[in-house]
Amino acid sequence: MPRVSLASGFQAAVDGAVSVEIEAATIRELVRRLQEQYPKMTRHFDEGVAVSINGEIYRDIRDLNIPPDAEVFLLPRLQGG
Amino acid sequence: MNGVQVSTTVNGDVEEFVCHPGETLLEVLRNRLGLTGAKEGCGTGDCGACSVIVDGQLVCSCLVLGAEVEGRKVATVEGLADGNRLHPLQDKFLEHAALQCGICTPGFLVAAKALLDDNPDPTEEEIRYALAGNLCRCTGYDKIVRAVDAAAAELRKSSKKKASGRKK
Amino acid sequence: MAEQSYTEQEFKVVGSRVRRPDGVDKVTGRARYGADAFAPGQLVGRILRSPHAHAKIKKIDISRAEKMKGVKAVITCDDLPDLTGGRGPNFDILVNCMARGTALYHGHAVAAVAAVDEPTARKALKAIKVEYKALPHVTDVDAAMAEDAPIVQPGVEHDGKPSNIVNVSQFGHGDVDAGFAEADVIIEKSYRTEQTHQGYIEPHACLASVGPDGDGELWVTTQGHFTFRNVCAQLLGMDIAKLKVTSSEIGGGFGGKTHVWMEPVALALSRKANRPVKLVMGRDEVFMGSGPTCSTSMDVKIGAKRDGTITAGQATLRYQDGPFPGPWGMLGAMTSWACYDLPNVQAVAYDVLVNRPKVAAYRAPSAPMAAFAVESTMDLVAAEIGMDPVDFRLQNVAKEGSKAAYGPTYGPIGIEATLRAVKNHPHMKAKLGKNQGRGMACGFWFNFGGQTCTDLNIGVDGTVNLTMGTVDVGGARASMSLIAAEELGIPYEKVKCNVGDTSSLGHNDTTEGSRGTFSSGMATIFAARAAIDVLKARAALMWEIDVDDIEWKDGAAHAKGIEHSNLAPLTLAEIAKKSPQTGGPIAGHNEVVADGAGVSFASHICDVEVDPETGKTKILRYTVVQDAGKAIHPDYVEGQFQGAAAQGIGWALNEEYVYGEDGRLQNPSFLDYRIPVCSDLPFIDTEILEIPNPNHPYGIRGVGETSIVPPLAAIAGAVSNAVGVRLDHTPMSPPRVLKAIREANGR
Amino acid sequence: MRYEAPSSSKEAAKLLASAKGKAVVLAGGTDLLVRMKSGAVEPDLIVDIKRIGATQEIKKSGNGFKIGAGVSGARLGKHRALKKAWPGVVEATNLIGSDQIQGRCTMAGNLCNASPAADSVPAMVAANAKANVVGPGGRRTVAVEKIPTGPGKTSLKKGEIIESITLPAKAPRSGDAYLRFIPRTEMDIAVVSAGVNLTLDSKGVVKKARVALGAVAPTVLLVEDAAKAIVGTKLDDDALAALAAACEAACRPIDDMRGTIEFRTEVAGVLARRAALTAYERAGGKK
Repeated sequence: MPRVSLASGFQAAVDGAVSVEIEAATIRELVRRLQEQYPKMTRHFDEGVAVSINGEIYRDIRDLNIPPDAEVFLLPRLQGG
Repeated sequence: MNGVQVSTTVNGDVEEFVCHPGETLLEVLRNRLGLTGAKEGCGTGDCGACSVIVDGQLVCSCLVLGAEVEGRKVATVEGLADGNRLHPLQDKFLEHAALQCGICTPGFLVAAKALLDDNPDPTEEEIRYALAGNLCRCTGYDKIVRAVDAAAAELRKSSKKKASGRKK
Repeated sequence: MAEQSYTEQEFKVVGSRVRRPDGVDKVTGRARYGADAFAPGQLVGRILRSPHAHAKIKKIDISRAEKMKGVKAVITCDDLPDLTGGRGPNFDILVNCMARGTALYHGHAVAAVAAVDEPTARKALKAIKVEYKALPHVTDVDAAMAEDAPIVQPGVEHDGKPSNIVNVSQFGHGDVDAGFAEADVIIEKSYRTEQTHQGYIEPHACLASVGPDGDGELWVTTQGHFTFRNVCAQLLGMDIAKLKVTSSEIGGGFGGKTHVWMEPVALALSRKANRPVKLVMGRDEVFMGSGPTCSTSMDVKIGAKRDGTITAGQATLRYQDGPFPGPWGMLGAMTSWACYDLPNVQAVAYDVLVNRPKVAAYRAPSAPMAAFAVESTMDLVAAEIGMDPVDFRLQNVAKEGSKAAYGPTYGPIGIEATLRAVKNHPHMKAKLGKNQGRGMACGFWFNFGGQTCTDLNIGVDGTVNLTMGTVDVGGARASMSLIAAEELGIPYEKVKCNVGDTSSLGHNDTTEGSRGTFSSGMATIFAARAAIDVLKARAALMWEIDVDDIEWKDGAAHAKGIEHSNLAPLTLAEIAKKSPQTGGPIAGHNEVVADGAGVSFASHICDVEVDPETGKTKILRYTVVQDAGKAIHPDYVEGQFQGAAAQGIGWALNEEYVYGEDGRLQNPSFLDYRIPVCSDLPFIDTEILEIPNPNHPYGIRGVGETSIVPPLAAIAGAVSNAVGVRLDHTPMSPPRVLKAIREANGR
Repeated sequence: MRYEAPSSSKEAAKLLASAKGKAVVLAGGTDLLVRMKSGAVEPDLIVDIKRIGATQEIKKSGNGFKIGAGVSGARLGKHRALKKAWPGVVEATNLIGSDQIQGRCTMAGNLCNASPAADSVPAMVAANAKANVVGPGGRRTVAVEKIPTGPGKTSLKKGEIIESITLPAKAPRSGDAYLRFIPRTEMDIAVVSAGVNLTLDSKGVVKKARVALGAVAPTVLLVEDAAKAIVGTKLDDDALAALAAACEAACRPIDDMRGTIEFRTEVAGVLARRAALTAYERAGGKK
């Protein structure tokens, strides 16, 4: 079960936790389950969240398998020039 | 409006137009004559994107009134090529990738043309100072300076050829 | 995702320095930019802007202007009703493009007119009477955080009290207090950077046309016409499909044209007048009313052991966002420590509202300022422990497996390679003269991919039309043509690439985050591969053999196996010629979310000479080292490096927004907002490293932004070394440098 | 708005004198058109003086050079005799803006724009130049330092134009120089500037000096104390220090987006010192 670390801006939405365990095989599942367990996360997903899997940052891809021992990080969606 | 009637020559063609007394040459070129090669980057003579040559003299067309060019000869970027043959400056700008967004390019070409007409063999420093009135925000000027230098060499070569051709 | 993976290959045309397909138009003056479009019956639009930094708008009387001869429409915020629900980024865009009750900064739009010509439009603006009640204002980020600061946006609260602090972000790991306790040396310093503008030479410009049927067209200079379409359609209450947006040639953007500024105003004017309206900003309006980047105030603390190991790093960053919340401070915090592998690290960022223009992305937004503070402090620590600054950085450099301060653990990354290249560069060994100094610094940027859609159509003569949807800001059409030619196996000259309008392709994200070549490159590869599948199927029909017996190489279908040895290869052109009889047009299409852009690093070296009597700095030599993954067109990769470095040099030395006591911008012109001119700069040397990106079939990495990150710190190091005193405030303009010298000499 | 391009100065003066509303003179236009664009000036009449013959001439005579008010910086820079006689004045004028601006800008226009930071003015003041004014009441000659009376203001009366500028004949063993400080290498307005004009005796001692400073007061300053500090010297270090100190003492600058009071004051002394050394060398002095 992947442990999902959260950037500070999201921690209030998961009752102040730095990381949470979520049963998920893909990013899509992760996003769904996170919102099911922590409804306050929905606002963040609406505004944009990027998911880092083993150091690679994904902004929009959802159908990506999460390896069992992967490092998963939720980051704010970024803007560039 | 007290329209001013003006008769002038642009890139060798006689043009007649009526403009507002306060209308700039840049506005006339772009809005009345359809020559949008000269660009307005600032409208205050600080960026050089509107550079044209009037009676052999490089100027910012945003700082010239349309009314002032009565009887003058105006040259713009649209007149730089010789028929369907690009001017060596145009050619070298393409070869050296001396443009990115390209908005400043017409102004640079016209200013570089004025420089090389006056000084066929400029040093790097002379090129840089001659082009200091033309702002470019994309390139850091590196490839522009190289392109102008290469075009100058090309022009010197062809003028030498012409000169030796005449001797025969 | 597997198909996105990098495969090593020998390239035939990719990597060559071909001429760009849009080049001839651009050197002959034929290329059409934002202000170069004309429509029948077009009107001239102009915007009235607030002379106040902060003011209640009590009344706007447009009646006199409306009655003037030649005036066809006058609008205020009443003509742009709020359809956004009153919150969120699009609401902020709406409020920014036309003030609603309060003018939030000097230059904030309050009304607009459309008239038959420029003089009439100007007269009409003068005829609009606005009654203001001036409010207290604040333009400085530190002042805006003070207890008794004027409040920019009522409703914003921090710690339960009205505040200008809209967001606090924190990143890091470990225990910084424990880390500092372990340190032999601790350096703590404060820094400031002034506000800068992207400074594109082409002002914002558009031509809008909306009919009574609700259909509209917008010709606009933008980095993202699909995004502009979506935003404008929402703000105007139009159907997305009925607003066609065409991106003109774009005269520079650097992030400033990723944001919608005045386009809804042009559309609203056109809708009211039922005539096309051309709206072009003057240069003063560009400075006052479109996206500068933040000014900042920052504190950085680094602790290290005498052997050069950093034990802790801590940064407190205060970024001003203008009057609307943005991610800018947060991005500063995320990027601040990204170059290093630190056991204990923390970055805290405050996003703060002030009465200045709405802040926009500027090339690797927010990273240059944080890097200025962190890298300058790195230099100070290195000096304190007597280590070479490059060696000190190498000892602490982030590698594969390092935990980034912004959270995740890095995969393979290129920072160490750029540092080693710097260490071995002849520039580092060149002798320096009197009053000269050398500096170096590193920089990081994220890079993105994103939604992308590309179309590839093959003509009956075997030439190829490639339609891309990401705006070409500086040579992308050349790169895409190279990629299509490579993939199809045909000459570069046989491909013609253009940027499609919003009605011709599916959605494409904005060209930002160095994504153009990375993501459209990927979509082009896939579209070409889709077309190759069709070409093979057509060859199978022509030969009447099984498609599985056909392979594609060198631009032709080859029949495999001895049983087909009598079949000479069919070239792309031969197959295309027969396409009417084999099923019609041949095309390849691709839509993709091109994620996996990978992070990017650069290291720079700079030499300067400072006149000790005037404080004036001359850049003597400049070298950029950056990882490009794979340079598709090396000229334009070098161009990105050089341009980014030049912008960084301007930022470091002379560019700044100067505000008066009255909260008004003092220098909205290229005369007094001093971007580098040709004679200010030397040739800028570049070294392209090619460490393939594992997440791109060609190994491509975005290259556009990262090299604006190191210059502030590299130049600060060089100037400081030249004059013997540390500069901590950009721009390092002559008055600031001379003052620092004077203070150091006890005068 | 009306545009007129008369062919004589008299006619120009008449047009300007009889104009209703705001009337402006157009020479190079590099300041006027910027102000029109910003709306700072909205003229009812524009009188273009470049079609007047006298404004287009550079005339050399025993009394020096008469330079028409329509002569561009670019033309000035190509006039060999003038450059040889008054290198400081020509350099100063050639520093105004880019090559594009040089194609249009004029010394007279630079003077009438009445900016304390005008590049050609300190050099002209140091050179003891005179403005030849034509107006409804006839002609008069005025020292150039008497033309600007404050930022944007001149002593010219309604209907008056400057037809030309006279630079005196170059004295033997004299030389002039002009330096300005700008943050970039080109395209900026002077933050502070200094013009120096020296005449030496046969032994290389400064006999006469005029030192003028720009951008440190509402108008260009002719600093007599600075001249006194170097007259009778060979510009030894003490004299140069005294020159710099006198310049600093004379400064009454403002803080603005281009520079601070302390910066302008300190650098005024630096530039005066450097310009004096160049002028000294040009006058034939050997250090």
